[in-house]
Amino acid sequence: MSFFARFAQNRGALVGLVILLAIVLMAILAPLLYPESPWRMVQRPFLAPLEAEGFWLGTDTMGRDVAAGLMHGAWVSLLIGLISTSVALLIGVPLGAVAGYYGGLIDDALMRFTEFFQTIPNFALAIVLVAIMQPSVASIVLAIAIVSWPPVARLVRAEFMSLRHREYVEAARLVGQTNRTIILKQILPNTLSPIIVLASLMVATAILLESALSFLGLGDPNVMSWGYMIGAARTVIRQAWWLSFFPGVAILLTVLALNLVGEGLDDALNPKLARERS
Amino acid sequence: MNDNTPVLSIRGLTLALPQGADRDYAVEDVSYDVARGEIMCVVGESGSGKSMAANAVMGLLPKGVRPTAGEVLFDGQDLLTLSEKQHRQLRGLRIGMIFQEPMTALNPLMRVGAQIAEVFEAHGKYSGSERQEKALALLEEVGIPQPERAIRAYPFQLSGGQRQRVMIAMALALEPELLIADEPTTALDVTTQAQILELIRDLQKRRGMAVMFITHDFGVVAEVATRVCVMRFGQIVELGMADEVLDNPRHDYTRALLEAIPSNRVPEARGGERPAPLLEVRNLNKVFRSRGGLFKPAREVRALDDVSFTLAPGETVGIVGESGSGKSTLGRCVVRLERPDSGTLALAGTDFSALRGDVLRRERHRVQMIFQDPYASLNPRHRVGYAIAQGPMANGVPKDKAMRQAEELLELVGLGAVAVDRFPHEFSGGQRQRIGIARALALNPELIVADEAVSALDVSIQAQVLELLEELKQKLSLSLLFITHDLRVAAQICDTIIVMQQGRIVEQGTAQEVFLNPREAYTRQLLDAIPGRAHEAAMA
Amino acid sequence: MSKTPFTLAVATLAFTSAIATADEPKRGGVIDTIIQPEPPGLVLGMVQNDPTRKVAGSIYEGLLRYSTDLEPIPQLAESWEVSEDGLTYTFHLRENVKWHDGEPFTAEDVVFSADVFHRELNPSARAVLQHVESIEATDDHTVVFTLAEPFGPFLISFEAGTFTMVPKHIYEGTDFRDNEANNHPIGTGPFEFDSWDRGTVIKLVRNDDYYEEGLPYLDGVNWHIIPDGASRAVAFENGTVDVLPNGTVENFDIPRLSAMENACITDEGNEYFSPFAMLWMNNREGPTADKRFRQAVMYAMNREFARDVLWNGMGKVPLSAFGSNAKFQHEGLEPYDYDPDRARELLDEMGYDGEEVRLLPLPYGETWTRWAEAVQQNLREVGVNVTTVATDVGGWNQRLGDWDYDLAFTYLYQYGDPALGITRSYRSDNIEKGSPWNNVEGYENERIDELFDQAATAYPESAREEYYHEAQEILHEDVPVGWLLELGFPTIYRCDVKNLVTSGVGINDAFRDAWLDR
Amino acid sequence: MLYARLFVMRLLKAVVVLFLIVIFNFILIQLAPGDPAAIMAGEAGATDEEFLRQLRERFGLDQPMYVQLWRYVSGIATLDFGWSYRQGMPVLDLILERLPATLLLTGTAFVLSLALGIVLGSMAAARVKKPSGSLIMALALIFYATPLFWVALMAVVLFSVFLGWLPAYGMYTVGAGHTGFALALDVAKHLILPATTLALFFMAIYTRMTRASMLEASQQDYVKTARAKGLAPRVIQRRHVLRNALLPIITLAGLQAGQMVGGAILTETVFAWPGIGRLMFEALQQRDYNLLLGIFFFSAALVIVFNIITDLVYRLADPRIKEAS
Repeated sequence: MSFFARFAQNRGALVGLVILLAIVLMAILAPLLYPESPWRMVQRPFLAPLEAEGFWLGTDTMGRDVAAGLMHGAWVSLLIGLISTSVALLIGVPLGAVAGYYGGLIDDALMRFTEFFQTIPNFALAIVLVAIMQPSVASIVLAIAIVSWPPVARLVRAEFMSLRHREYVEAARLVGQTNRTIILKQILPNTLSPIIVLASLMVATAILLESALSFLGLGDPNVMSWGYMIGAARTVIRQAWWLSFFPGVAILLTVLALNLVGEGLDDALNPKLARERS
Repeated sequence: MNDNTPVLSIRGLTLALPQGADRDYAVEDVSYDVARGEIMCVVGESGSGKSMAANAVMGLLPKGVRPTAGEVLFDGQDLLTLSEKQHRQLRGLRIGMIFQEPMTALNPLMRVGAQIAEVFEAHGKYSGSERQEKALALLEEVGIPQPERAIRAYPFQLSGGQRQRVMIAMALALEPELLIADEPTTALDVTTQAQILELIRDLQKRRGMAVMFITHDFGVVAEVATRVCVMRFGQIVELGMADEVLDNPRHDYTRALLEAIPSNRVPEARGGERPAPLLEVRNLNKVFRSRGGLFKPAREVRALDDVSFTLAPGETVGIVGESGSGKSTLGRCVVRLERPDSGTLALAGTDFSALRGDVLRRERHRVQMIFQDPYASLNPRHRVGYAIAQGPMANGVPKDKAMRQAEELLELVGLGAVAVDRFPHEFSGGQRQRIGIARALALNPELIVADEAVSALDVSIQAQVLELLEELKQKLSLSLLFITHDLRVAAQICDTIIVMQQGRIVEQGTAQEVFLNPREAYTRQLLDAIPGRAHEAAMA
Repeated sequence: MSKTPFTLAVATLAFTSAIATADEPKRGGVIDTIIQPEPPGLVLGMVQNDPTRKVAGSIYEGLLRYSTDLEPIPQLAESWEVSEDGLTYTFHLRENVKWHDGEPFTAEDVVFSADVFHRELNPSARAVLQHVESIEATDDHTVVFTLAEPFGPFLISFEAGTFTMVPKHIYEGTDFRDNEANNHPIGTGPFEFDSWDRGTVIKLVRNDDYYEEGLPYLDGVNWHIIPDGASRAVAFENGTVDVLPNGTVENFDIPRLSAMENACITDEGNEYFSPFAMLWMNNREGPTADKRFRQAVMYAMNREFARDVLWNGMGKVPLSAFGSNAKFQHEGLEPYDYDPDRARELLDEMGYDGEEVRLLPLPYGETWTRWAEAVQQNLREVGVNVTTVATDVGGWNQRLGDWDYDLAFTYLYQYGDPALGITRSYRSDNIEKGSPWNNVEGYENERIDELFDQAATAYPESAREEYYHEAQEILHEDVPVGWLLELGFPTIYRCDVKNLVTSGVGINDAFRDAWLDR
Repeated sequence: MLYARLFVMRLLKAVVVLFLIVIFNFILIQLAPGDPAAIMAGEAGATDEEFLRQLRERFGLDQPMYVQLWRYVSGIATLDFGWSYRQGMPVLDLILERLPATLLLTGTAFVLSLALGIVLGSMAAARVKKPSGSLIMALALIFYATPLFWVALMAVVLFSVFLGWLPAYGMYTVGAGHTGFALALDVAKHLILPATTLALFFMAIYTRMTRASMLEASQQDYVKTARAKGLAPRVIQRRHVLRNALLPIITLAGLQAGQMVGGAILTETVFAWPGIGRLMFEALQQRDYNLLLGIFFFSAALVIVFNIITDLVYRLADPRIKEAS
């Protein structure tokens, strides 16, 4: 069975994929459909959805178009999710690989280091990091990456530990391949599927984290993200439910879709497990 | 003992596999009886569907497998028509079952006594304290040492053989009329296997049960079977009294299977003076220390204890022993996947034990290994050609040359050059083992270590691979260190045999000496434990 | 402020009730209100931030109070006299005043508070005290302040939050900051400190020995601590609290809350502080160093929009540096109306090349964030390349203190007199790194320094106007900072809370006279 | 004896980790812009050089960093966490005052999420491919995907504002003067919304995990053995599948318990719950370094305590660990 066929067997995953594609499409189309800055105050404030033509989702506290914000926000949220996950992978994968492959003292040292990061509550650490670096897309991405790499390292380490004694790895050592080649060519490709699955969930978590940071006022003030929109709408949640409702639903759908896709990937990449699970 | 009343009668049973499986039916039109007081052996290689009928009897068919025809009559009742609840009332009470893997078949978190008592509980028998008493009596009956302690033990505190005894105790707790044993000794060492077989036979006689015994091993069949049912591809190939089938197999397949069993016959000593040794192992020691640290105090296992032997060029040395004997550690030390604590490993004069890092890496091509597990020994993401060529490439051979060489090697091991572009999962276990051999040959090593290279294979495949090795040995005058738990296999291919126990060498000598005139008690014990040996000896 | 130097102002309760209702007050009841954020401590004089002033304003008192017209009213001083040369101020104290621990309040306490306690701890009091040559207690109930030169706003600087009376018998000879009594503040005010459940509530109870017969009417005041703005609004809606002091709920909630049944709203009580929102513009470097750029910013900002949308139409768009209720406002200046085209012209004229301009919002809640977004968009629309730099309070302080910004929001109190409030933002000798409250923009103009000096020390009062008018004309042209809005900070309360805001400091001393009509 | 030894070893390790965390956090916080004296001066609305100098001297901020670090670390060794600049109280008093509230909130949420998660997860595992099972999983997924603060806001609007059933904020009704049982009831009422909100997300995690873990455990050989014994499915699920499936959940729960303190920051802010999460956020904004460091110290200590408890529970649950030592 092909990869996609296996993926498509999980109907939830298919739904997730469709939602995700729709959101990506939103992000791509944003500059075409709403070429003006989403910060532009274009109408009377607090227009309810459908109240005025052309403002399907209403306007916010300052008369900015919610739909425009939502579309532009898709781009920002996805970007922050993707980049912070990539950075976390860049930290976590090599660390976990080295710790898991070499074991012994190196492993000990690296794992203490990892545990150390896990001992400080994630969210608190993220807040402090953003506060220290001052809120900006870069600092948020970095903070999210810094708090989310330890699980990657642990996963990769566990995979490497179980694979490093696999017979094909030992065979590779026996024929004289270097450690680097073994790590990169023999083991790493075989750890990709759990990493991909984890990464898809991490993107979702990153989007949630970003929104939580923005909610506390630690978002980048120059970009319109969903988290920012909820954070900004929180004070007027009573007057204007739609201001926090739509971005809230957008986050929910995105995170949901990413999770569904993650499950689908898990099924498709680990077909044995999928059969057992169903 | 056989009074010919069938306890279980399978009639025209056909079980359909789910769509997309490699064949339509797990078993097709299968009929046999199991009578009181007899042991009915269902024999077959993997994929023959030998366990399926048993699963149907128990109502434990895997998901997606469903009966489409036939009936399974137990005490006059068609089990296939029972509801799950009715079926449940039979299980444990009137039909008992034991499984292959004693290590995983017991709940790791429950005490042994509680797990046995559960059987009584499931069928509402006895009160709480009586259940414990009964459990204790059962443990005694199945011959567990110190049953008072064992009853309070957790499974991980027992050895594999003891766990299998617990399983048997559970299966027999309510004195069922029928016992189904699904490969109950496959995972055990040969001496333990002999004891468990003895126990089953003994209990069967004492209780007069009907036993349905599923196995792949004709040796086991010879030990226990009253009647035999040989299966292949979901169909019965041959059915009859054990002696008849073993002695006069009518069907070709049965005959082939029987012939594939490594026989007791030992090859003639390949005589002559032994030349200067290629490998000279001197006083090798290796201790495994589980690191203490916070959770557990350090523990030591002496895996190799002052091991010395030599291997001449072109010679095959067999290392034989049960699990925990240190035979695999020895092999891994020789290829330097492990570093010995002390002692020397001289390979044509180079002390391999002293090499490290890059120097070791560059010398590695001189000793190669054939691994046990045909599924784990090939990287699922690499094409077969690359898997073979990666060795030469790592040692500086240009890619296209290495690939051409890979094609030649694949021809040599009988897979054909077209295999280079395929992935491992497209091959069967035996074929993969051939790929593994090709990979080991690719570097023209001076020595090849084969670690249980055929033990994961079905007996007919095993024979073919052994044949290939033999052929290659002749053609390429290989030097081979052959590690196996199976004395008969060793006897077949080795010039010299070394018997190991608990890290020490117990006995070493030519295959003939060791096999026919063992000097040590342990070696004799090993030989006696080989199932079917008595039968074969009688035939010889 | 009286125009003749010999006027004797006598306390009359009738004056305060002129603002409130004429009903017969009822005794009893506890008022629940909100303090946001939680104050760092309650000893006024040691801490002078806004939440401390609000809560401790009921515990501590000063010599004088101020009406909503900023006229001085007696508090601990029963009456006072000013000498003809404006150099000697004599205060006659009430005689029956006791501290909460039962000790009598005397002139010695006043001398200690002013001369020792505030000189050591209180920067805002220090600023006034530098004009004072000596403070003497001539008898138990008379204190004489002698000034080195006339200081116009002297009489308006005795407000309780700035010039608190603290008990000498408790603090003398101790390390003030480590004094045990700081956890249980002792004042002379209408309410005594009862308990402080950190993060939850501060409770004050009636001072039964209060010197004003019959006051206070209330049995106590509970100051709830609720960190989330939306929750604070809910607390008022579901009846948990009766009074929302200015600044406790987000502006967006105000229309809804004030429209509730039985809810009243007042924007009185801000007169003394008159918070004035401004946009610091760095006069030292970058585009903001150019006067034309700063003028362009004034034209580009739609201040009316900000007032109407963000501040619910409350507050006034200022003409220039002096607010509408500041003394000596020059009304003849031409307003900087919203005029993007004019802004673009000015930018063209100066040759603005799109250099990045960093904008610091004020990290004090959503309204300020929104406002920064509006200004950012206003400026972008005339072609200014604005980047908003998000900061928290710490970062904001740091950047302003280090002058590391181009544009920055702030708001400043006016303290009733230009010499106390407005001056500090423009005088060149007030340029000093490390504080976000001085001349942060780095504006240097000798003439302005001169004019402000002359205005502060001119005597009598009428003589000050001419200097201030000239100063305003210069500032109006130079635009050293952006003048955004005179903030209207309303107090919302249940209509059955009577007689609430009676003075120019609003809620700070409001509970003295308040009563519940229940 | 064994436990004692283990405990001492763990404690030693904990001390080392805590020491490192103190140093790490100290340095981290020093990197933050803005000094506490300036912020306090800023809050006062007026300042001069003298005022700043006094503050810096008073809190030792005029000393070089290593001196400050040394003072701080040696202070901690004697359980002296310093003085909160902003709140004017010893840090230890402040934290101990707020800690019980956080423990009550997170403890309740933890127990609630774990219990519900395991129950729902087992139900879903038993109802694979049935609509009810899918419904549970869909709900779990939705709770997992919903931002916690958003749920909190919506819950306040719904339950406190529109329905008026539950108090929207705070830990008890101020001024009601409840004592004893009435107070407990009052606190419980205040606890419902924040604890439920905080629990939902974690419940979703446990539900998913329990289901997956149970499905995996139900593939194990011993389950087949249990079936061969003729045990009823319910007994098998509970005694064999669930018990084994719980092991990975214990590990996860131990990790999450510590992280809940972080999650409580949002909940405590929205619901005005007087706990240390909120205190932390305020301390951060006010650059109240000592307080912030103290809270970090305590939350890290909590995480470590939870880890030790997890270990002990795991050892109780899994006999294999005990034997290995």
